[in-house]
Amino acid sequence: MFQIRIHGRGGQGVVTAAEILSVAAFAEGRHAQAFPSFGSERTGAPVVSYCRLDDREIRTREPVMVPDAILIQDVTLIHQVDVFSGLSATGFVLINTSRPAADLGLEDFLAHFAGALATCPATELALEHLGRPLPNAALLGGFAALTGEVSLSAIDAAIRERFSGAVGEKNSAAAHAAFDVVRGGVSARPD
Amino acid sequence: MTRRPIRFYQVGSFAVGNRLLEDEERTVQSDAKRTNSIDSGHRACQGCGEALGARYALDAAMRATNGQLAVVNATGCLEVFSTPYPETSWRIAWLHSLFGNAPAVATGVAAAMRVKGRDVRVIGQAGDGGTVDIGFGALSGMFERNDDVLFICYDNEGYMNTGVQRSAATPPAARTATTEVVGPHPGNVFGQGKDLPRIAMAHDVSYVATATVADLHDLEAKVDKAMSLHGARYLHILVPCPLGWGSASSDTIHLARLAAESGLFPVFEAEHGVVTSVTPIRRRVRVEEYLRRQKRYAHLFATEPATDVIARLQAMADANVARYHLVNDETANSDLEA
Amino acid sequence: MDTPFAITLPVGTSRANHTGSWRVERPVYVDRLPPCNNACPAGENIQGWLYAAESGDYESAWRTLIEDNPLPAIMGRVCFHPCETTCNRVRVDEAVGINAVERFLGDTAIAHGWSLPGPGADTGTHVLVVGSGPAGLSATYHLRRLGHRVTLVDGAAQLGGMMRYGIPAYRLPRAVLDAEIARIIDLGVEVKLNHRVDDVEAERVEGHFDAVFLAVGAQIGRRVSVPAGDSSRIIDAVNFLHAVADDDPPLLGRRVVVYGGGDTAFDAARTAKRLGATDAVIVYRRNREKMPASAEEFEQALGEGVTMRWLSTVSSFEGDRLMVEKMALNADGFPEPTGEFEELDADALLLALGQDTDLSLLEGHPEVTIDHGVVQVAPSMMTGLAGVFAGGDATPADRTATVAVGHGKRAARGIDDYLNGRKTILPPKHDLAAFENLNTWYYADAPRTRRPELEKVRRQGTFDEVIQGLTEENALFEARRCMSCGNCFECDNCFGVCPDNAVVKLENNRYEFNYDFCKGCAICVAECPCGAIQMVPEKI
Amino acid sequence: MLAQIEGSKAIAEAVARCRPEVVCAYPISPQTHIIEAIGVKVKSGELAPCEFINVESEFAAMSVSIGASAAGARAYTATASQGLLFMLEAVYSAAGLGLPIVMTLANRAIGAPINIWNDHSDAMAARDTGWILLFAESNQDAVDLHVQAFKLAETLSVPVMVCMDGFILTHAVEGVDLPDQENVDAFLPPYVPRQVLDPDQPVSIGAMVGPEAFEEVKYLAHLRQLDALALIPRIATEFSESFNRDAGGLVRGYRMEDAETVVIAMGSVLGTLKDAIDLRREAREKIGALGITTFRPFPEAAVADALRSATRLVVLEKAVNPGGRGVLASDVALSVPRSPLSSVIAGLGGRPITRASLEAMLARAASGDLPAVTFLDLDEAAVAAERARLADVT
Repeated sequence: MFQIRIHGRGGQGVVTAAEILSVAAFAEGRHAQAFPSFGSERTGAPVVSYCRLDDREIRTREPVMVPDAILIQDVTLIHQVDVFSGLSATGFVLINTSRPAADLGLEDFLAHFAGALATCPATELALEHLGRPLPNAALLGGFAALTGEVSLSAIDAAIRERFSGAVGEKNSAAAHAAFDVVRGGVSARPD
Repeated sequence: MTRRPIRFYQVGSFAVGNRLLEDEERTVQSDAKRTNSIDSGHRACQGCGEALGARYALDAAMRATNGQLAVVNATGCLEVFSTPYPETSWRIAWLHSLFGNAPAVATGVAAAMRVKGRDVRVIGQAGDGGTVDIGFGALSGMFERNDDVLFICYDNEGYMNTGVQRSAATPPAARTATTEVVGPHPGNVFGQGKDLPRIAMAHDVSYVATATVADLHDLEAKVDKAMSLHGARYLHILVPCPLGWGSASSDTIHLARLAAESGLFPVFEAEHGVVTSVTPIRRRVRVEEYLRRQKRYAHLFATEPATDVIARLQAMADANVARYHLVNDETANSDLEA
Repeated sequence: MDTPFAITLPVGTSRANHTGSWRVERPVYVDRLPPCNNACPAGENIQGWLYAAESGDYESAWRTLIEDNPLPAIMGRVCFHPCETTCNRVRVDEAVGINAVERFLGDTAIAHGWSLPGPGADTGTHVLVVGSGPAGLSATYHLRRLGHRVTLVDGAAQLGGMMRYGIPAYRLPRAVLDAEIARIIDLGVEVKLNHRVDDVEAERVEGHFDAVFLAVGAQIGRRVSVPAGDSSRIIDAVNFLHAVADDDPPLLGRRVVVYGGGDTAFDAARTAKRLGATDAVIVYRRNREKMPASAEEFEQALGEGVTMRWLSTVSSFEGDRLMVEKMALNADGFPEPTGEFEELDADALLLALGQDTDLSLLEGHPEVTIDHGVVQVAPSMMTGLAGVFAGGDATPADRTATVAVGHGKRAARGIDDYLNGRKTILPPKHDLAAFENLNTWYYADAPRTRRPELEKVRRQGTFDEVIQGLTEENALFEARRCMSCGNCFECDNCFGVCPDNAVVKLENNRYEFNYDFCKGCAICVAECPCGAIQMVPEKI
Repeated sequence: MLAQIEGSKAIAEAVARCRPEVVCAYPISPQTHIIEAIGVKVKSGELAPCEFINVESEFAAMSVSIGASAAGARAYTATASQGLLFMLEAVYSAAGLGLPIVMTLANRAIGAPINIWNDHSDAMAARDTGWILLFAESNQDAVDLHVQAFKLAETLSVPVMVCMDGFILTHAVEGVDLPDQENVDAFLPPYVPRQVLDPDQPVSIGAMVGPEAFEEVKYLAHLRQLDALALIPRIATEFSESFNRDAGGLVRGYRMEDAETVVIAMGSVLGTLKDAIDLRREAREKIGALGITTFRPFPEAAVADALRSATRLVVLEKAVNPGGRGVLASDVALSVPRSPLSSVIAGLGGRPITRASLEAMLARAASGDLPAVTFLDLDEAAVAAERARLADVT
């Protein structure tokens, strides 16, 4: 089972990202489960969503406690919330930022982290392609590049399923761009 | 006014029927083949105004709809005395669920009929408690959505079913079991009351009317009018209660008449929030004439009459007269100067 | 339908629950005596014929009317209608114009030539009726309907009695009078005119009459002694009117004084005006309140220029100088002389001080009691002399045509009882329909229709009828003002207002109570407009 | 049709295929996505003829459903938590009138303190209403139970509530095999009411019933629930035959073959529980689970039969009878009176029930170390502090 936790702020499409990711995996014949952390938070507050991918039926309903991957849609959260909680030492981290990872003040975390960490200017890509600062679709492109758990084409299809017409088109373009960025610039990865 | 004027014939304008009137000039109640929506054998008190009001309104609605009518009844006297197992007095399609939900249940029935493609009209009905108090939220919702329901309130000004307690429709100074004749201000408080016809008008529904069991032609004309329209409609009928009012069983209609003729109960109709006609007072009386016949006001007429309270009640009547222009100079036969 | 136990019930099942057992009093339909019927001297079922007239069925109305009174066109003109005085509608707005509707029905009957119901099967008995005034004609009519043969005799040249010879034509056109009399005679009546009966017993024996009805009226003008000169013209008003009726009016001059305060005084004064008098002055010893003449006559007379001299008596009449003494009412309301005198110019003095009856035909029969100039009768109208009945002005009662008609009816029934060997028992009267029994809320507001009056100018010189009849529309309207006191008129109120549907509406538009369900609330009683329902205690 | 779809939307799809005629609801978390999705379908005309009515309260929502059902329409609504309590009077009325309304209950805690997260307290408030209460383990289960619910309700003239865990299921996106319209139509015939408000055949529905017949009415309702216990498995079988998958029924066992310890639970926690059991089985513990699908009427016989060879019972549930034990625990205890039973209260107000906690609890159970009543994952420090404060006061 591959478990993903997505951190962001209310209004950034955190829940939608988990859902699209699950749809993409589902399309590739896998079992997938996406669900939000249910809160009373409103726009702007830190929120979390989860996604599990597996080749067999997913029965558990507990929150993702030990994620294999973490997507951080809002970089400002990394010092406010324990975004890395339970992360597998060999897991994945994808952070939405235009800054290099080295500039993020994550020295303590990186000291114990043997997984792969990537940054991706998803908001900028979204602004570029979509015209709105909604980084979730773009980050999913980055996720595909970073983890290989789902294909970019499945992400692309799921995005288009979720957003019809031009909006789907533009989100898809952002995801493709992010995919390229991440594939070219994974900053740390074992082996 | 929707009421058809009847060329003078003895009692044609006021009585139930008359052998010489054309059928369309008679009330539904004069028809030997009327529905008798609520039939004999019900367990209402002698002289029950509510049983009468319900039959008046529903028989008229049955005629207006060619019998394609379904009625939803709130809990209350009317429901209890009409349907104690194993007998029902209703001759119409009738449904009772709860005290506070009749407007919503009626909405559901109307929706079902629409879905089923049936041209069945729906009436919700309740006493004043089920209308102005516990059913108020549901009623307001029904109004606001403009559901295709005529809601009828049979107002007897209190919770008579449970032993005469105060409702938001109980008039000031009236004695009830929860506004007893004790303390410095015996009887019910002087509040704003809950004037549901006006509240209904504020919902801008297509039709709002008041009526009493004392003026059958007027009442039936209003039911007819209501049934000629669609959307949410409201009819508020004053139905005196001999038990709760402490009045003679034979006085039921008379008291309803005095309530209107004193101005305490304005009889009018409104469309889309605007009063379109009033039934003018024919022979205006002072409120005392109405109050004195009811034991619930007996404390006002003790050895030391409560003239200040009576004056406040008269002021309420006067305010209604002014608000609704109830006194038409030509018809007024006022004894108020006396 | 498959319905769940107890929760869903088949309609109308509560009719198994007989709530009538709750009742301690039960409503019953009653017929109360309407005050108009009660007040009608002719015993007319006024409410009954108005009821028929309300539907526009004037023939039924007329037929109901003539059950009691065969002279509606006449009564519709000359009756002083005590019915209207007692009419309960007075307390709502104004009395129902009963008299006007009666006249309308009478006139309509004449116009349509409706005939009276045929005579009853011949009984083989024969009755002599003496006098063809309203009492005699009424008795004749009712006797014929009962199958008795009638011989009607009158001393005058024409039938009608005081209706012809006392009531001026402007109040009662002769065509109307003749039509209604003829209708009665058409029932098969032997008539003898100019036939004066001097001895009733002799007449009876001679004619083999089984019974006699005396309706001789009061035709003798009462005289007072007025000191008068030879040249002064003093005439009995009765004789004056009779002469006018015979188309032989005496010359009165231009200034006429009438002495008296009854209707005859006014008839005389108004007739004098019509004959050309410039002044017609009525001298009356008491005041307006005490005057017996009808208000209508009074108002009409004043309208025609008749003037009044109240609280005055005539003390002498010399030449054209008439001396009157002023009177004052004492504490008891009686006039007393004051000693003050006034002079009036007068060409003639008509005396209208009342009439007396000529009862000479009863002389020699001590068993007949005559008191105050009138013959005393039993409730059957029989005098002390077996088989001899009397009525009208000759008997103790108000001297009106309507009273006489009523006497005629009662006498006919009394005679019928007598001839059949029955004791006369007057039927019990129903309880009066008092105003308090009514719920007048229900009656529409409707003022009385005014009978149009001829322009005053036209009345001065002619004997054209003063009061015009109602149009049909007005008559119908007026009939429908009747509140039907004490008698169901099928308004459906009881049927409508019963909270327990315990009133059954029958095929004939009447109702009955279903005591299985009536709880005895009495709303039907309270809301019955006409007071035709009464609560009576249940037997416990 | 297999779809990766949010639970609420899956329910909306399933309900839509059941061709409801009147849908009425008042929004309350976490039920909102269900009615929003159905609302779109009705408003777009996809479900015509169908009325969607937005009302002013849950009380009205159930009342409208009552009216619609009584007038012969297939009626559906959904609610949660406080909403259920607010409509509870009408919930009883619907059952008493025998109206086959189907309602989704997106299970949520009951305040105070106000809490929007999942537990089963709300359903417990409806356990004696006369409704049939079915609990869904997954969104697939929830979808299938809704289809069965209409059939069950209309066959018996009894309303059915399908309970699914708020947020955990309603908001979870997962793969669901949505039933085809054709299959649903074949499985669920049009609604033919046993009693209907119809002017052409007027009856009085909702009479006042006094002491002379009330007990009989209630006894008949009791028998009707027993009928339901017989009918539910038959409908489940019929469903499997029509849709080629298992759903519904009274209870469902998991690895019960030789289980000495059995955990009885309802709803979505069964998924996590099964994972935990698999792990315990790997540790050679003879442990299984019994899922309660039909909570009302409570399938005493089926439960007793399933548990006949178990030696240790743990009832894991998201509701509590304060001062007593779990509500489900009481029902199970009545079914198998002689078996030792531990009541475990967990997941109240949305507290996550983790596999780790369950494993620890199961380990204690297997060693006979589990108290009669346990509140799982308590913050003992917070409790101790508050108890200390209370001790000072008292």
